[in-house]
Amino acid sequence: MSTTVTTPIGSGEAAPGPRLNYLTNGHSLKSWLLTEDHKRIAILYLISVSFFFMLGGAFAGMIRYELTSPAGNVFESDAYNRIFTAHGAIMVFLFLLVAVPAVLGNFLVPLMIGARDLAFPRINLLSWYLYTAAGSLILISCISGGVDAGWTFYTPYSSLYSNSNVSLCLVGVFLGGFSSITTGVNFIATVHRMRAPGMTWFRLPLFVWAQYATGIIMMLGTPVVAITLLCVIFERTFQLPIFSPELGGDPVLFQHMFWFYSHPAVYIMVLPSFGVISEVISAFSRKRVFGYHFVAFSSLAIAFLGFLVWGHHMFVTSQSMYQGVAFSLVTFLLAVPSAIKIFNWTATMAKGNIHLNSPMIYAIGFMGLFLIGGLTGLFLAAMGMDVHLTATYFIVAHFHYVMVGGTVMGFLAGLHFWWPKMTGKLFNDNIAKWNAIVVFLGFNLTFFPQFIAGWMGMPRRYHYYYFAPEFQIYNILSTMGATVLGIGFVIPVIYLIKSLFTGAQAGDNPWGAHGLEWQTTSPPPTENFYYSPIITDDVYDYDPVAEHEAIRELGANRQH
Amino acid sequence: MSAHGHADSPVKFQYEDIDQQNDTYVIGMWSFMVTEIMFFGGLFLIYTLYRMNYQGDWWKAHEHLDWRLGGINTANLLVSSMLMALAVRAAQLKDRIKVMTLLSMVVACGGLFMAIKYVEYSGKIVDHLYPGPSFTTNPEILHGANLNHAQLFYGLYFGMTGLHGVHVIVGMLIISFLIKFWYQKKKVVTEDYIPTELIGLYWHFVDIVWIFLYPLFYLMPKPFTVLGGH
Amino acid sequence: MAKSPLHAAEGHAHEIHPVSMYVRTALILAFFMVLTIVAAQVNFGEILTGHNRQYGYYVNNLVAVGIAAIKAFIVVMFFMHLKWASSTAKVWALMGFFFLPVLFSVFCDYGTRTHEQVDGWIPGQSETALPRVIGSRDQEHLDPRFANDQNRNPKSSLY
Amino acid sequence: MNLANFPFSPPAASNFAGEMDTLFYAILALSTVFAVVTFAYVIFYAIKYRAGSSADRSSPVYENMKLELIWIGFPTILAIIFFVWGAKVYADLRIPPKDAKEIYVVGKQWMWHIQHPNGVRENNTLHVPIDTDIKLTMIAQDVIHAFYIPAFRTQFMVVPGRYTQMWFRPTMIGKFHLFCNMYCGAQHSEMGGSVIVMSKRDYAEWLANNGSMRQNLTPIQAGEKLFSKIGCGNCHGPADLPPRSPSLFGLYNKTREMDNGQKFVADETYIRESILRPGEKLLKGYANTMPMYDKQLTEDEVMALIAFIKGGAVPSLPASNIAASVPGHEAQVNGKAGLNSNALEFNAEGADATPTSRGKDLSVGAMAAEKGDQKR
Repeated sequence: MSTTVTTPIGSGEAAPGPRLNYLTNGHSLKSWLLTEDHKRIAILYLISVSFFFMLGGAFAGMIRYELTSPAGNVFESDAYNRIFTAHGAIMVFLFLLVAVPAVLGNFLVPLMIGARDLAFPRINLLSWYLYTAAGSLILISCISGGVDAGWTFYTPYSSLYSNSNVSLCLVGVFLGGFSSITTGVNFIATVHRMRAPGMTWFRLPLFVWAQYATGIIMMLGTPVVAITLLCVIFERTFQLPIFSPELGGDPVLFQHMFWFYSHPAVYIMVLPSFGVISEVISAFSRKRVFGYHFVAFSSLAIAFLGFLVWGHHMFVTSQSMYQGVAFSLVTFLLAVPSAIKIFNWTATMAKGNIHLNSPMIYAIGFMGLFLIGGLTGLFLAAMGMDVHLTATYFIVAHFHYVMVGGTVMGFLAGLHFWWPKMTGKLFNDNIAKWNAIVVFLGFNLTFFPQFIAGWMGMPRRYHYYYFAPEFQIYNILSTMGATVLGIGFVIPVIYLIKSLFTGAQAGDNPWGAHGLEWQTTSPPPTENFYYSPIITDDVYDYDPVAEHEAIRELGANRQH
Repeated sequence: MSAHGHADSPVKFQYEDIDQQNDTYVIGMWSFMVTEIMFFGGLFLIYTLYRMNYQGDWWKAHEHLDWRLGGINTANLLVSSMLMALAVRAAQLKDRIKVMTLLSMVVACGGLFMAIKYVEYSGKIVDHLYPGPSFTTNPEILHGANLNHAQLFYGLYFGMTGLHGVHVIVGMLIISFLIKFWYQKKKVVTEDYIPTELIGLYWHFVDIVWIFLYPLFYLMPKPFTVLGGH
Repeated sequence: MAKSPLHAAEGHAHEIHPVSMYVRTALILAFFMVLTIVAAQVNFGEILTGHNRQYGYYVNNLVAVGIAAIKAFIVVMFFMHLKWASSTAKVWALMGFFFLPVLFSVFCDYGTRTHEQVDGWIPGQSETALPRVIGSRDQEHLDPRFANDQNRNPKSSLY
Repeated sequence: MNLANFPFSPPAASNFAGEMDTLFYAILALSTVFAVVTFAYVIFYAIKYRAGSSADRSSPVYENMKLELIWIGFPTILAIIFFVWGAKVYADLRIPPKDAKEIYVVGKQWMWHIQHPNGVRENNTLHVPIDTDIKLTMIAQDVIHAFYIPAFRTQFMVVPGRYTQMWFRPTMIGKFHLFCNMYCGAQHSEMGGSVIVMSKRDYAEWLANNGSMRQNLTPIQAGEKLFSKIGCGNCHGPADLPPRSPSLFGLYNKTREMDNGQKFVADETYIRESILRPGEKLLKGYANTMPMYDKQLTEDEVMALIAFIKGGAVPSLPASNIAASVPGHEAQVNGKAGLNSNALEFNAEGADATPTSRGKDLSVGAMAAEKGDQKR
């Protein structure tokens, strides 16, 4: 029951033996820092992304601690503003936009399509260096003096009024954008031209479809925000207010151009996670993804429609109400492809053989959180409702449900799923399962109260609320949840790192999954495959009925 | 493993054959140029909006620009584009001397372009037409345009032509390296014309941007609002 | 290694074109360059008369941008060999030109903002808030409904 | 637990609250059903079809066009229904009734200046009568702010450089929160106060008391005072004097023809532009002789001038009515006199008379000054 027929070039029977894999192929620092191997670059990304996630999380902790008291606990307003900006900028530009595409995508896209590497390995390395430069600049700007413009950098505050390190931070975001563009170009060229023989478009794993759609958004959206932010740097440097009314500019134009990218950017964050979830659900249900074509095309539909909805961030910014109506309609329609995905995943589980390993628990958690995140989007898409809810904690909760509940849960699910493939080691699945439940519960405790606080009218980015003590109960609940959530994010670091030293050997296919990436060794060799794969069958060639029979005959769960 | 990864083979190890590699390179380059289109597109958007809002003032401010210099540069880039295309053709024919000659002429055209830009810019800078606090307060220079709106105009003028100029300089640097590679008979370029073709694509793109910048900045029609006043 | 059908190059990207093709293309481009300079000297605003006069400016701009677009198309097709490139490359080249209008749809906002403040609107009766003719500030003679409405207050003459 | 101490819904105090809450709870019900049913299915399948269970797995389905169409079509229809509903509520929120009572709001870092039609001014507190349509005409003096009243379920951004409007009809007497809901700098969270809804009689009394106590000028009076102070009347008299100066009598809402044939309605934005940058749109038959007042007038002053011109621009008040100002009682709100009538003395040194030019140094100065004042 194999997905592929491999054409052995040497002897097909011989076991690979102790050949070099990509991790052992060179141990010097130089062999890592100048590597052109997509898998090593993915590991470099994994390390840097995790660092920034922890850092952003620390800033989030400070925010939550500060908000337990209506009159603030420790920080001055200025410091608080710098902290939430640092949290937002680091999390959005250095974690969410990068995590799944650059770590899992980099590692898996060539493996899944049977290529030896991405199309442009050197550009891939350049992308990591750009990311590192971006990260350093944003980090320096946030730590030495700080940035207080908020991660959205609305003009004219960011351009003419803020006295903080906005320009430096913007240069960082600009470079990060180019890192994103190079990744996108690489994925698109790779998916178009590097597929193994027989890997037709409709045999591509849904993860690859999602990465492809993500690449389109990265390519088309990122340059626009890059030029917009360049204009803000220009404004700050030359005192030429392009986006402020002093000389006749229009501050709302900045918001148009910013959200033209930054709304599709939300899909750069969640689409790859959708791909991960498709893979995980299908692998652990031992069943072909229900409605493959619909799931694949819904990714493209989201990528396309995602470009037509940016104005729903601007219903109260004096944008024309007629254009607002159009944006609202498309936003509602955009809910449909997301719904298609959720329904198809649910249907995939029906009549499967569901193995509740940790990646599956994370994926189920993802579905629960993303359902809430997506459905609360309906409140905000309804224009009238949005007038009351926009820029309140309702928005904060909504996008955390989408970004943390979507991207981070998807990232964790994917990381657990492919960890044996990436490192060749097995981690403690029992701890991971319980941790997934802790993250799910902690997350809900953190962000659900914020929905209520937002509905009651608590504005976001508020340092004090001593004039409205009724918000306190929700903030305390939220901080309690954040503590649990923080623990839930630290534990995986411990058991995953521990597995590197004490974990059992994973073998090629520990989960019994059917992707092309599971056909090669764990960890894969530098060339990815010892044989040139030729694909003759579907990617999700599972047979739940036969497997059920097999399990019954064995009388035991395959995983135990 | 098959015969991939030889140091001097133009085929990189991740590709099956030269056709696949060339196809991939061309697709990669085109998708990169799509990002460039969107990059300049943002500036064109700002330009269009403010031009619509301040037609009269922008027209008056544009009177200070010299359409003849811009025209020379347009012709200059047009010739350089043709030379670039011919260089690619020579690369297809593996005619090394011809490629190097033509590419050198392309770089020379780029140099001439930047020299003319230098003349234009220095004239503006002498007149304090660069945006910022020291922007000129003399409306005579700007033919009576509102100084705020003229400053927006010159901000975008310097921004857009400056960004284009940066692209020209980058292109000249890349082409210089290309000439060096041809001179050193590097197999990357001599065995396969695609690297030359890709750099050509970039150079043509720079030309296309100027094709739009020229009429938008140098050849503004006289708007209705100004017409009526005379 | 055997060349799989998947990797077969589409089109004839490697064709070598005669020098005359490039020279001819350059000459056509030069012609359009002269044309755009000439068209800029002609002022359609002065040629058109009466009520149409104000559209002359737009005609001028459309001509200028249109000629630039034709020139860009010629460069893309012949100098950049898109005519002979694979269909995938064609699709990607088009992608930018497709999404640029999406970005420019911002102007739907600026074009309709004028009509935010519509007098005569009765809350709950949405048909009373229909947009009037976009971009025109003197609507009396265009929309008879508002001919005699002296208190009409279309907001904002700025945008 | 006493629900009064653990509220989960803001007070419903305006005409929008009803329709907004209905919409909210409708979407809430729909989302809850969707989320619960879908997630219940996920959990149910995860348990029923866990590996090794004896559930029936025969004839699994991988594609079902009918099912797909159902779950594409059904959400689409629901989405369109809620879109129409949301858009309808939005249209009500955006478009004020014609005869609404107009109150001017100026937002600046970090306070709200509010001016009532009869000239009573207040900072960070908005007094409004119940059951009256109120239209707020708003502009910001520096960065973008947002005027947000959760109890009224409405907010709108306050943008520098152009007027925005919002409206509401309070339906409940009481004191409600007023927030700035667009991040605007260091003291963003304290840029707010309260909206006090009073009975119509109380409001009238409050207006009268405040008026007599502080001898405030109405916007029209303030505008007239400024009009004569900066000498507008020297040129703009009762009659048109081409090519020097057109009369401003009854200018508001007239259609004006420019020298290039374009026509504009003389609305607030037109008048504002004509004051600040008179050369922008030249009236037919007139030369560009008027000086620019850009960067020389505060937004409050421009609003006052506009109010005067809207009122007909006819000098009507005897000079004695323009009384000297008395410092206002807003001192307790933020430690210094806010935009009361002494702001209309138009001395540029006054903290409130920040000119519309907003150089960096100016904003820093204002920031530092207010920081000292607003320390908790």
